[in-house]
Amino acid sequence: MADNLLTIMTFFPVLGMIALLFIPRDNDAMLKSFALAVSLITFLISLPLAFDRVFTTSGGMHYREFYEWIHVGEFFQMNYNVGVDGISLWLVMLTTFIMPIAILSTWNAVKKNTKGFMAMLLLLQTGMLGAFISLDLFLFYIFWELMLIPMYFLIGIWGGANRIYAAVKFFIYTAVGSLLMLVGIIFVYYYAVQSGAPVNGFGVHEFYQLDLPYNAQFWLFLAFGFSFAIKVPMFPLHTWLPDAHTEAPTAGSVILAAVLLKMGTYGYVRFAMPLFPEALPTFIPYLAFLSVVGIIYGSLVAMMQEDVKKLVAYSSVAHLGFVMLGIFAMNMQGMAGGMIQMINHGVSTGALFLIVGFLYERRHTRMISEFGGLAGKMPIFATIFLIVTFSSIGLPGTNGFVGEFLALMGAFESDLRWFAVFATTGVILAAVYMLWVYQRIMFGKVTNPANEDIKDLSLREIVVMLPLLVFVFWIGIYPNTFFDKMNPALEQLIEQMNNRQVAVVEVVEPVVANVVDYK
Amino acid sequence: MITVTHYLMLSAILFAIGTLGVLTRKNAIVVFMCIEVMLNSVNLTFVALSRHVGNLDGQIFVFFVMTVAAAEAAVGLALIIAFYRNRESIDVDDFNMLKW
Amino acid sequence: MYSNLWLIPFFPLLGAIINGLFGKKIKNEAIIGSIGTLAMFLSFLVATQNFFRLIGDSQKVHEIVLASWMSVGNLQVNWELLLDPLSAVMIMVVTGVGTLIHLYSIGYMHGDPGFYRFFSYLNLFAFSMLMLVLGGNALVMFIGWEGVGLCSYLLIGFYIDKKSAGDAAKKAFVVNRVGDFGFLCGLLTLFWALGSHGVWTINFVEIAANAHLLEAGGVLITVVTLAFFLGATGKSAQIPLFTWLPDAMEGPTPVSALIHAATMVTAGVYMIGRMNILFAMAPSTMLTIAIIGAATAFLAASIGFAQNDIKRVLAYSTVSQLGYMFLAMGVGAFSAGIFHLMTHAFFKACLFLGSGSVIHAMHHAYHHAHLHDDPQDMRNMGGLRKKMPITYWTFLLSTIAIAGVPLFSGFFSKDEILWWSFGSTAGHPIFWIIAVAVAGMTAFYMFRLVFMTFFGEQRTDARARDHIPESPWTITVPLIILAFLAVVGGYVGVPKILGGGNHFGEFLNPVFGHAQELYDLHAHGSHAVEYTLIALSVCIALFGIYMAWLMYMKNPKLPAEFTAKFAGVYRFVFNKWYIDELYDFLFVNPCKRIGTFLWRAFDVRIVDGIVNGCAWVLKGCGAGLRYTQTGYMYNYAVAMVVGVVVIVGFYVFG
Amino acid sequence: MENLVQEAIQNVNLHAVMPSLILTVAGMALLMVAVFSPRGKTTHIAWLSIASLVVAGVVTLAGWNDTQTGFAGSVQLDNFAAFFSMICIIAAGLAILMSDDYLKREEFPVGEYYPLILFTTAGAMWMVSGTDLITIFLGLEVLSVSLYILAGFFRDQQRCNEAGLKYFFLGAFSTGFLLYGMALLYGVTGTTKIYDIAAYVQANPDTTTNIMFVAAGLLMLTGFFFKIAAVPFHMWTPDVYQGAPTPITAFMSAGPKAAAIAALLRVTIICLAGIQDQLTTVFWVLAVLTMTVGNLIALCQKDLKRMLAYSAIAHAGYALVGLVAWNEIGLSGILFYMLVYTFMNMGAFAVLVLIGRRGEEQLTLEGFSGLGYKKPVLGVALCIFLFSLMGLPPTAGFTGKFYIFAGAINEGFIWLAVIGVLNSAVSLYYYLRIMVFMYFKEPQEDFSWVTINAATAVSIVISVAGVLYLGIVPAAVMQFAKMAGL
Repeated sequence: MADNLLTIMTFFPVLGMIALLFIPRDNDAMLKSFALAVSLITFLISLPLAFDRVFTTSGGMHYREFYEWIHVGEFFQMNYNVGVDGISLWLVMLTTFIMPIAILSTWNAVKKNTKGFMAMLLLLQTGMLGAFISLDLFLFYIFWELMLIPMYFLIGIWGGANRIYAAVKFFIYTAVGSLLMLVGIIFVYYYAVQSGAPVNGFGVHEFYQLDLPYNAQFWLFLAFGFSFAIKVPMFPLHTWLPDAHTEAPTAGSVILAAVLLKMGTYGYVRFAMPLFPEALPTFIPYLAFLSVVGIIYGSLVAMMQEDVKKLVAYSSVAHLGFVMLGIFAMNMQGMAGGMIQMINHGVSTGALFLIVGFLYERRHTRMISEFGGLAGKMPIFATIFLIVTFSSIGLPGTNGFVGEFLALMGAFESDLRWFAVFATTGVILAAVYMLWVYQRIMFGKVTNPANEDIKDLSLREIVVMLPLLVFVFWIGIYPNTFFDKMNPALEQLIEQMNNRQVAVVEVVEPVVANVVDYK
Repeated sequence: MITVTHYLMLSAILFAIGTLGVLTRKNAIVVFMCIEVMLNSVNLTFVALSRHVGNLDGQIFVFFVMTVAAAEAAVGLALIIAFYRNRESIDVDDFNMLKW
Repeated sequence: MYSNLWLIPFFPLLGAIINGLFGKKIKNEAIIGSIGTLAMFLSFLVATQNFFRLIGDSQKVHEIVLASWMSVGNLQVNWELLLDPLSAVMIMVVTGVGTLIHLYSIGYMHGDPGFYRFFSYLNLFAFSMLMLVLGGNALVMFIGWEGVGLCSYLLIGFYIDKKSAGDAAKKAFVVNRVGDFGFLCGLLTLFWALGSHGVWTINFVEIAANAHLLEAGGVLITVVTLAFFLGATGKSAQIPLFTWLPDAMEGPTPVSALIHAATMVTAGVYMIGRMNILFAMAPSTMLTIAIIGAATAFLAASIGFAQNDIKRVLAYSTVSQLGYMFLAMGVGAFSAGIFHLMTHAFFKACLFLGSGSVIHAMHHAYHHAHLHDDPQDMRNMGGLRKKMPITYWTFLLSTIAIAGVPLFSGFFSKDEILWWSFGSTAGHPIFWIIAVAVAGMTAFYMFRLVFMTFFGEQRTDARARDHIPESPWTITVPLIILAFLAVVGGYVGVPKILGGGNHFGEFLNPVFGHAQELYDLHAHGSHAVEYTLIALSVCIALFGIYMAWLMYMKNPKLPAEFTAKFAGVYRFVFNKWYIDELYDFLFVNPCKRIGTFLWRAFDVRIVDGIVNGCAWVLKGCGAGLRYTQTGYMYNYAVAMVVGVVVIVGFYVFG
Repeated sequence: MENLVQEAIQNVNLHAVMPSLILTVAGMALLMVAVFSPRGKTTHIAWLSIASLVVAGVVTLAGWNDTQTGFAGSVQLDNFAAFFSMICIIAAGLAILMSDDYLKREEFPVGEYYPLILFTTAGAMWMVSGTDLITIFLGLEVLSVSLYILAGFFRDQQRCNEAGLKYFFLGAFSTGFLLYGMALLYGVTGTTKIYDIAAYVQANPDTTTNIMFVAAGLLMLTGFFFKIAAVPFHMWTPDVYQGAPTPITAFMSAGPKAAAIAALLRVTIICLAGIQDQLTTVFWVLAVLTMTVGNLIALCQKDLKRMLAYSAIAHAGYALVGLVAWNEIGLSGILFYMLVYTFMNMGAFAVLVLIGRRGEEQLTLEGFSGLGYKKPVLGVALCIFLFSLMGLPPTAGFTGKFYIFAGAINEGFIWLAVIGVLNSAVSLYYYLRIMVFMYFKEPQEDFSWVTINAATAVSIVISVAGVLYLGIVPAAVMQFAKMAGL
């Protein structure tokens, strides 16, 4: 079990999907519960990872699995080469954790063709998990593209009014980026082969050691970075996101926000940055600039939205801006902040989309103006919404704060100080748009008669939200659970990049401050 | 004294005539004839060159070209007839149902 | 030894959780109320115990590490509490006043559907406030810092169906966020600044111990302290961020008393006190603080003249008094600032609760008479001293205290500040003049308030007049206790010159003395000067009271004439100097406009337009190209020939 | 004298032509069978021709790795030829499988149909194994002539006539150029055997600068460009593909095209290696043009068959990329890609065959509305083929493209690769649109006329299997392609 846990975890959902196809399509209840069971089992399978102490001690890859896959003489070797380290660990956990929630959240939302819906979700999960554990660029690319297909159908079939446009846009926009990355991947491989460098198929660890000329790194980083930037999404490549989010069904939005967007940021951490460290300093200022623009721009645009879901979508742009800024600080605080902020965004924004979903299920509209004064009608909902709102604002004690604070701290320590100052204004703007929307939906008198007899959350919906709330506070109050496992990997990563002569702000060794009593 | 060059020139001219014919004529049969002219100019080239390089491969080639031309003629005319049955016309301008 | 310190914030948290989760089930107000109050009272007991333990202790600074919070690279943050004289004073104030106000709320909130919610929030607030004051490092403090912000948001917006309440709540939080922006920038810059000297810490004690690594009066320290001060202005409603406090009066009156008078709004002052060494190192910042403080004090007092809403008057008075405290901090009179903070907590809490008691009564009366007049408008009051004697007496005493009449608490604290603002090395006579002027104004508008509310003929609607009751004991008891404190509270810090031993200052010395002597902050001047100043200030205060009596007791025509004469000035002052409008014009509306522009014009048209444009262009090309497929065979042939000619020609002739 | 004859007879070596010989004989025999079998009964002929294809396939595979040269070196059945022969056989087999029911539906069950496919295949085999310009030409013509007939097979359908005629005229026209090129080549080198030509060029290098030689080579290539539908010689493709009977369209787009590419490869790599630089430029330009034009025009097609025709053009462009690379990876990449393409494209057409109605009127995008719900299995199958055509993992289309672009990048043609991938990004749009109609639109009719018959189902299943197999575990076949590389 243990020695190929990852494989089992990754492909269990797709097996479940195949099994699901044999369930009669009209038996909704069974389909749902089966899918839920599959996702839950996947979560259970993945649990041992979270409790494995090995991550706290060594930052390397664990649970490695390696099988030769496509070997054609000296033409190319692709291997099935997977593993997790402290960086991917929590993203994997997030994926397996969010999936049951997503499935449970759509219990009543999905009316037509439940079978297909569940099948797509499970297929999607395999794609996401695979992408996170791949240590072979080719394998990574395959899972990366595999994610597009189910998402395309999720948006296109079960989506809203403008779903076709959104789905096609999502698909092509992300594909354009990844195709350029494909060229990059192939180039890296053949450069390595021709320069006689040791390669292990498309194994990323061998490529880390590959010393590409600066010129090549420049273009390659452009290719990889572009593809990941679309997925993140960084301003100005973000416009597919509002459409996709708004049109996607709740579960789709949740997964899209919680996991798919992380693919981009994860891609930067795992591939784009360590593979091309010499080119990195050239780009960091621009990327940091774009991140900051994303933060402010996303917030300002989110502020004026009339559609809650669009608002949340734009707020994602802002949140991911913090993630990117932290990562580009390239020091422990920044990296760790960025990583934890990925998880936070998954939890908080996921929760927000669920909340929007609850509202939509009740009123079949997402227009803020349609609501108002719900706090009196649905107190439980009000409380949960409030907590999530403040976690998304980044109130200390909730997860959001830890991420934003560390990301900013990292940026302040690095050369990105001035960007960080502007980024910090995002803290204000976040409060503005989140509190404003909360006020417009929850406070005031009930003006719209349609809201008069609106129901409070059902038990199922509460059950859906609770785990997320737990993590809101857990990460907020004791984030070390996550940092302990994250730090070694990050340290290793940063050291490795520093060794490749990356210009990062040098870290002064802490000296013990002599504590004096003043008297 | 007539050298191989003259033959080649002649065949080239014939080939050009054939080509232009295909481009300009509208009657399917005529177009087909033009193509035949092209093929025969090629034959001429082969024969001339065969004589020039001094082996028979070229002339053997010509035999095959002629047979193939014959076969094509059979098929082509059959197709034209079939088309004529349906449209009462063999004007290539009428080959225009399938476009864009 | 101080290991039970964690209980102080814990009890309120517990109360908050219990009431928050099960309050709805419990329903019974008595139980809910007593849970809340009991929680506060318990933590008050623990606080007292630790307080006296600390007095007896020679070791004045104690750090208690509860757990690790986050450890990332060179950043190690713990859940740690810090008990030193400063925090000791604060916890006493918070828990003490807090307990009384909880008790008060039982009566005041009686019958409100959100009763349990209220107590849960109130406890949660107490928890956050205690975390703020006990926090041993900047982040734990920041937890409290934001926590109180959250609670004030919740409590201001407590009446969820009142739109104005919602707006006020949002405004309060957002304005505070602007302050937090400053706080964060300051903190992060400080962390990096010290770090670049090899000390990666946000722990207060370590900061204080290593502050000397930074260049005193240098740019860096100035930036850091200014950033922190921005945070303080947000929390403590100073220029430029004071506008939220008056609106905050939308919340229930006990909230105004606890949060917006006694505790939360003083957080800024406390924070400066906590980091006094850094501020002491940055003279220019100190000057800024003093100026801002003085300006705020004056501005708010002037607005206080013209308000008719009883709570709003008190709100502006609070802003003005906070200005005092900042002035004190600015001139290096740290302990005086804290001292005034404490006394202010007593009398201002008492005043708010008193006003609450009045409003409660008026509301009750109107409700009884089915009228919808504004129970907070002083023009509907008058002559209440007969109807509610206890409220009246307590209120009067506190008013005297705030007016700075000798032998009352306000006198001592205020006088200390006045003296420092005049004689301190960081002070200046101008500060003194402004401060004294404000003292006079304070006396004036406070007594205006008293006269309009409790004296003169009853202006209340005749139908409601006879239904104005005195409040129940849960309300009056806290009033009495607070009034008592307002009277005697000052005696812990009677300055030497008045024969006291300024025990308060001595007690706080371990916190402030270090900085004060290191960077030479002390008041100097002959006793003669000091006596004269005291005399002057007292006279001005009395003059203010006299003016109030003249205008609102002797001949009530005067105010009308005044306003008629100085209509322009009056309108300007009445509309709070149009600050809100200014901010709307400068920040709020532009933001909205920019947001709309970015979204509708930029994002949709340009950014997304480019994306769709690419698709459109490609499709266009396709649509154009397909017409090369004319369907005519000879065109196809032409294409082929052209192809051949080009390809061959390119090599044969090119 | 006798020993000359002896020698000639020894030179024949029928092993070298055994597969095509089998198909030819079978074809003739089946023609007889067709004559003597009752009107409208063609199913048995279909199965017999399948059988003959299987036999031919087995024989071909049996000859793997032992190169047979026949007819005095004018035919050479090497791995390269064998690989392409297999592609043609598979294409023909799939085409026949989907034909039987189709002919009945079109009410034109005529027996000659199947022998003609066999002849085409035989011709294709001659073409791929020909090492003499004559044999290549013969193969090409045998293939073409039978295809002319098949393209215009439904003689009472005007679109079909037109398709046939256009194909015939333009085909013959291009043959002219091909022949003229061959003639000049013969004139320069004095031989028609391509290895001798190569040897001649080796012997006197100045040939490569001989304008006559260059012109001859390019003229000859245009003939092949026409067959593989490279821009600007592509214009017949959409019309013919649209008009021809669907199974024939499918077959054309796979088998003959593969054969043409094979011949192109052999001739280019062996005879014209001397002028590689010039040719690379030509191929580069043609590849880019072909990809781009094909994809762009496909963007705004409503008729499925026509859309797939343009996509076929684009895919020819991708194949040319491998030729630009002109290295082992690129060239064997082409082999692999043609196989992949055979499966995915014929699979897609097989689905079209099922969806179509008599007269082919129903093959517009709207006609596909809601297909995914009414006929889920067909829908999924078509989706797999489309994803493969897009080049998305884990389908064969991806591995194929990867193989080819790998070749180009390995040779340093980065920009070509970039253009290539951007093109496939463009192509996403029109493939996705088909799915949009299949799944995102409400059904307009219930597709009651769609009856899934065994044979076509089999062809679809085979294609799906092929696409997935070559997509997920392609190593083995890639190995074959590598060995088959020239």
